Amino acid sequence: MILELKGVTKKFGGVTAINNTTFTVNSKEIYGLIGPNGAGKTTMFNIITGNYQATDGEVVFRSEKLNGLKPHTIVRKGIARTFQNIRLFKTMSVMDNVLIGFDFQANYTYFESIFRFPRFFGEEKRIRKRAIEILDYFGIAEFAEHKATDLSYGQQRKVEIARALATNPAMLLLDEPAAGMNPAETKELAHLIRTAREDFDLTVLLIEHDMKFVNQLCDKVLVLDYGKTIFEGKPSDAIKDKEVVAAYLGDFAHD
Amino acid sequence: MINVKDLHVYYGLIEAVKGISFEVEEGQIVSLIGSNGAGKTSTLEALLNNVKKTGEINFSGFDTVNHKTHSLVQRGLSLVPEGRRVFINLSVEDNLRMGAFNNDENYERLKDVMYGLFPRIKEKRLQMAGTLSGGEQQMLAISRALMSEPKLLMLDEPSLGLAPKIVGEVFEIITRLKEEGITILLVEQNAFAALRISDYAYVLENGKIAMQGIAKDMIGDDEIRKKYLGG
Amino acid sequence: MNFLEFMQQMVNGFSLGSMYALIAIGYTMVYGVLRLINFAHGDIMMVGAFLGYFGMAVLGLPFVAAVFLAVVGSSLLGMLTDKVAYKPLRDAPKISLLITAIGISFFLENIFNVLFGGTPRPFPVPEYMEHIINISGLIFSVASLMVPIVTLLLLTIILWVLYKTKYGMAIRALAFDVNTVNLMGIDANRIIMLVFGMGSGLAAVGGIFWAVNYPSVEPMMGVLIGLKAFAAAVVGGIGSVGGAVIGGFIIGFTEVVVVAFLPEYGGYKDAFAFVLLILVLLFKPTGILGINFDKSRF
Amino acid sequence: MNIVIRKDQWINLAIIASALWFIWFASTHFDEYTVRILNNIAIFTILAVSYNLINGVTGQFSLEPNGFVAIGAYVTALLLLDADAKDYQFDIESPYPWVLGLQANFVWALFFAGTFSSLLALTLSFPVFRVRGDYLAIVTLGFGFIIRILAINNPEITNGSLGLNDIPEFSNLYWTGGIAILAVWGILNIVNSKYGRAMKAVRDDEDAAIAMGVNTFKIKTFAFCTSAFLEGVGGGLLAALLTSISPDLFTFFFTFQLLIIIVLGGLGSTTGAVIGTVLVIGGAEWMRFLDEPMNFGLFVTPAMPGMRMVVFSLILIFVMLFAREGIMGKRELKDLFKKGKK
Amino acid sequence: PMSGPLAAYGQTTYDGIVLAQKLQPTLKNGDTVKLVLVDNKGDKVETATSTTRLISSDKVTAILGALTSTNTAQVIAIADKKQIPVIAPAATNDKLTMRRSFANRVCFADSFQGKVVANYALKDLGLKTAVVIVDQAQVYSLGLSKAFKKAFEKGGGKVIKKLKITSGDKDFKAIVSQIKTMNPDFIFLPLYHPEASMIARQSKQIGLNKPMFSGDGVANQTFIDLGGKAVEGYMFTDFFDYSAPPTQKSKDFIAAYSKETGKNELNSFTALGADTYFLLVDAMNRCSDPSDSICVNKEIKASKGFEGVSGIINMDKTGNATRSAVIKVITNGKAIYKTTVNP
Ligand SMILES: Nc1ncnc2c1ncn2[C@@H]1O[C@H](COP(=O)(O)OP(=O)(O)OP(=O)(O)O)[C@@H](O)[C@H]1O
Ligand SMILES: Nc1ncnc2c1ncn2[C@@H]1O[C@H](COP(=O)(O)OP(=O)(O)OP(=O)(O)O)[C@@H](O)[C@H]1O
Ligand SMILES: [Mg+2]
Ligand SMILES: [Mg+2]
Repeated sequence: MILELKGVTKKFGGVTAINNTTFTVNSKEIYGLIGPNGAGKTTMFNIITGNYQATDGEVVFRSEKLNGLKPHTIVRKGIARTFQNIRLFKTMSVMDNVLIGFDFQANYTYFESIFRFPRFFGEEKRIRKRAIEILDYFGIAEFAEHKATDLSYGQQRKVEIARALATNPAMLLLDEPAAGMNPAETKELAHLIRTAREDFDLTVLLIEHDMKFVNQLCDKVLVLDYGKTIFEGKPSDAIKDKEVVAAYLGDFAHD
Repeated sequence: MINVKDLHVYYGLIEAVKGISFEVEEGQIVSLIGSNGAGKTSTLEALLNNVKKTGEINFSGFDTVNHKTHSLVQRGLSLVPEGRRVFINLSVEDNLRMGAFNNDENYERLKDVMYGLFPRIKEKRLQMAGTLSGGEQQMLAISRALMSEPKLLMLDEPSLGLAPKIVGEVFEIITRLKEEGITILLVEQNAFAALRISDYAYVLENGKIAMQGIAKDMIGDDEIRKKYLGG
Repeated sequence: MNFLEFMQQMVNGFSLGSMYALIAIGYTMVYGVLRLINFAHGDIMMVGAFLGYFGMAVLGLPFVAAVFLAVVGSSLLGMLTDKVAYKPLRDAPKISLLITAIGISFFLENIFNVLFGGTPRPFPVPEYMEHIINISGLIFSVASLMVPIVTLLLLTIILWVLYKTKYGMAIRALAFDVNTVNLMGIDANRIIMLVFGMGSGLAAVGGIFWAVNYPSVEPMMGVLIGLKAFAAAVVGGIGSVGGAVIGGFIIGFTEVVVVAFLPEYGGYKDAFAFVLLILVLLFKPTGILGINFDKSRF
Repeated sequence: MNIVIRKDQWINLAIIASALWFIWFASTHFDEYTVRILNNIAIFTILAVSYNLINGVTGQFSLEPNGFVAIGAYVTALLLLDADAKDYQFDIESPYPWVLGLQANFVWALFFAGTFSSLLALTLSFPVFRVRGDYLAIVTLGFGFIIRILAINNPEITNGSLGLNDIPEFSNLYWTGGIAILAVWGILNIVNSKYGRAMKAVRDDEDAAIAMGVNTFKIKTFAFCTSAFLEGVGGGLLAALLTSISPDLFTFFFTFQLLIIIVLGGLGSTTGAVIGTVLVIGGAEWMRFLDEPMNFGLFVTPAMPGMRMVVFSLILIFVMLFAREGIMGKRELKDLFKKGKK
Repeated sequence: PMSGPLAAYGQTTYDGIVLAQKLQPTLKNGDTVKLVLVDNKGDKVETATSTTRLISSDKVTAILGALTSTNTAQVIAIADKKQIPVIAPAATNDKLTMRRSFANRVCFADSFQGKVVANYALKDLGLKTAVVIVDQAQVYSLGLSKAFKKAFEKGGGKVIKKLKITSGDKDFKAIVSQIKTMNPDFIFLPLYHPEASMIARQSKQIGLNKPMFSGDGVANQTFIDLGGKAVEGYMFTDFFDYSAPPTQKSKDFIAAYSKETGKNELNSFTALGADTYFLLVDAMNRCSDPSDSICVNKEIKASKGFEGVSGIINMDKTGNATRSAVIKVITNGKAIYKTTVNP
């Protein structure tokens, strides 16, 4: 067990986006978070990453309580994320985008960078090497010096995931990674996530509406419906679950 | 209904669409499919004169080349833009009101029609659109586009980010709109679903039309299956 | 300090505040559609005052006609600057727009300086405006009474336009997404131009009232007033018309209160306005009635 | 301290060496007017690159420079003037005893000027970075305004509007140019380090930067304090160049001028800021002929004093209309050569 | 400054210099005097740069200007080192010429003017209590108010309060309301005309009808235009009286001025601007080499009984002008000469 949410509730004004939700994610699991639009999935991510504070309940990561921590501290504890709409640093190169992920791992001070101390060069060399390795892993090393936003959509997704991996996370949160991709591209992405889990020793928590993708990829899914849990278990069982079909899948799922 | 000849779209030095010709016949659903960056969005924007372009576009016998976006909308073209783009600081109802900006007399009636189509947004009608979930925003964007009672409705990836059930509903609604006589030009990543409800389809690749044909036939096409349907 | 004096100072603050408010409304409206701090706004106000001056002193027009001339002239000028300097930059970084705004501001100040000289000119105030009203010791001129009335009247009209008409809705929508407004079959550029026209017209009214209350016009008159009105707009929450009025009154009252009740700190009068502004923003980072334009969802 | 020199650093060293040579050459060969313009350019280079760090690189739309430059100038002036000179000058009120006691040599004076500014920036960053965007702009604008008002209203320290005169003229091209080179070098070093990357990330997308583990408040504060330090030093150099300072030097026009410089040069580009400085400061001098009567051969226009500023503002508008990202955009000079090679 | 916030003063002064040059374009030896105008925008950096330019690039013999005391101090600091004489038209701060060898001015200094006002108020008008309004941002105002207070209290008067304003302010209702409750014998306003005229107007509005007194900062027609009826009875010191030109030169100059502009209300700044020019030309004429700056400086300081547009000027070794002041009162929209005060 790596992440545990205990009775998490989030209210916006009068609206309850998440209502007393509890679930646990095990180490190296690919865990899917699905549910109708507005069910509170992204909100859940934001609570885990510290962007929102839960109105009630606890978030425990590797037996440490995350409530109240700043988002950048939570990243350093090993939770990285991507966004529902790609959010790369648009004026920066692919390489620099990934290097930002190494920001807190490069060990030199501000002063050392101004006056170019030896440690600066050593550390820069080290993180650049690692960055290239990651880019290489995703097959985008050749674009290292391109502006990130000049890349195709699929490649930008990869940069975003690479950037998240650069923070050396134990857990990766992906918000609709396959959105805007066609089925062929989606398939490639699923493959990539699966291998990355092994190679980077990751636990993955993802949100996705593409059921085919979820089915292929996830070990377990949690179905949220306007704040409450309606199903937790294998994706293949979720498809058959009456309540899930009624609330989320509709007839469309049978394709 | 709309007839496009030799359309090019430019972003500075980049040529995103490289000379395509196609047409959409009245009463039909026509799909544009293709991978990311193929130029689909650019094509739709070009039909509304919203980007720098060259080429001939004829809409119901009317040459659109020298007309601004807003006057084309007034003539019956309507676009559901990629990424929804609802007015986040207006309420849901005001968003609909914006859609009916030039269609005051039918506002009340159409509003109720939209609430009928998407009960979920009716519940939220006084909420700021910015606080809706992604899917709710998509529903709002579609209804907003319909508020001007367009002759040709263009949808740019309407299923993006929607729950499967809603996706199904959206496609159902698109079919229903067709039955009501609205011509539809549909851009989709979800090629399968798009082709199933379309009459005709074009495949865009790198800014050029790579293939075209009757939609039903395309689902069976091996190349299409491999490239766009994932298996 | 007796009650009468206190009331007198409150009257003073009210009249000064409404003047700031009047100018702040224009700032806030332009900000509302373009998210541009229109640094030239104060200078448009100056042009408005000059037009009023020319209308009365040179053309010999009656006051109302001169106001009309000033409002129309400034509106046209506002729309022209939009067309020439802002419209070509709609999709450019905001900062480029800001620099052209500063450029327009410098241009107006300096061209008026070269053409008409920097010497202040007396503004021909109509007799009845200077008439003094004395209500049991409370003293104020007709002009200073008129400003709040005109301000509140204009405020009502603008709020009505903004929140009760579809044009207002379009204006509010523009702040976030110009392109999508076009997709609604609305000529966004025309609406932006109209807002510039309205904002500039208001600036002209503000300029004339300013000149009536403090009867002199000169090319640099818009600088400090513009700055304070801008501060007022921010205190109130830039983008919010009601906020601009509240902000205007707050700044006006603060000034008067500092000078009247803390004379030792009279020199800090202008600084207080900014200290207050910083304090307000600390507790309300988007101003009193402000909307967060940077709202980004994850 | 041994500083490692890399291959590409040789180019930098060569650039620095030629700049130093130019400083020497200019100091010994050019007339005083030209040298003074060069001094102005050097000082404004320091100010522009440091302002660019917070405003362009970090994307925090701050309008503070006039405040910190003022502080740097006053600190330096008070440290350089001896007690006697101060006692003689202070005319509105007599100076506080501790004001008379302030004394330091030029190097320390500049150092204190910078340090004092950056400490103030550190204190300020807590309230300032609570707000974003245009609100940040007005808060910092207010800060500069308040500093000036304080200078006017505390004659016991600043001699009020009279300002401080007879400041020893320590600044010369070696000082101003030398520090300018250091400043450009140091800032480029920051920009090309993890701190610079983080600053750019904050500019591009603050939330995404946070999601990458960047402590954005710390990064903004670093940029702010660094800017303030150099602005303080620049103010000190300015005071020791002009030998006379007063509050009216530090109005927001001062900030606007810097803003124009960095935007013209290309917001976010350090070398662009240098180019912008040369163009704006040099250009404004060059355009002086516009104030004079002009002879077009056929006719002579009368002198139109003030015309220079009219033309200046028109040029400003045109440049922005046709080069909206400024001359360099976000690129550095180096990038242009890279592109050329491809 | 020809542009920037203080452009108006620069422009009126420059008008005088230009007209003076038109009237007397050549030296005794037949050389034409060439004027080089540099605009400092009222800014110190520009002042320094343009002064250096005048000295090193244009190689001027002498500098006329700058306008305000702070910027003039800057000009003098640079020119003094290069031994180029400076003649300031209107910078009145006492300290300006101290410890300098090449600094001169044609106006009187604050201390003299302050004394003139104080004595006149005490002795001639019998006013014993005053409220002073100081413009914190203007050196002129600070210097004059200080000099006035010193002289006024020495003579037995009492300054009830010094109220602070900042130039650029337009609204003084809070201040005048306060003064009304203090009830002083008179109000001293060592200010420039934009602020002084507004204060006068707003005082009348709230029924504050105490005598008001200013220095030469309001000595111009613009003040009367701006103040309108509210400045009736307002008193101020001036350098000369254009309606009774003190010298032949004034007469000629005013004639030329009214030909040029159609007005004969000659502004003090214009007159002083002209005088810097005439004084300089006069001094140059007395040098064998008119472009010898050191000689010119010596001769400027040696000018005695110089007949200027603004009256008779006696220069002293320190570069200060010893000259008389006149006191005027505004009556029926005209500044009427009241008396002359000699040093
Ligand atoms: N900042 C906010 N203020 C008010 N309401 C909010 C806010 N953020 C989210 N909500 C509301 O919370 C609910 C859940 O939103 P959330 O974005 O988590 O949905 P989601 O499950 O990610 O949906 P989708 O699949 O469509 O992205 C929605 O009804 C939304 O309107
Ligand atoms: N504003 C722009 N500036 C520069 N290039 C652009 C711009 N918009 C699009 N492009 C480029 O034009 C090409 C076509 O883009 P377009 O958005 O039309 O593709 P698309 O088929 O709609 O892709 P997607 O499925 O990702 O929406 C892409 O290479 C893209 O990078
Ligand atoms: Mg979501
Ligand atoms: Mg697209």
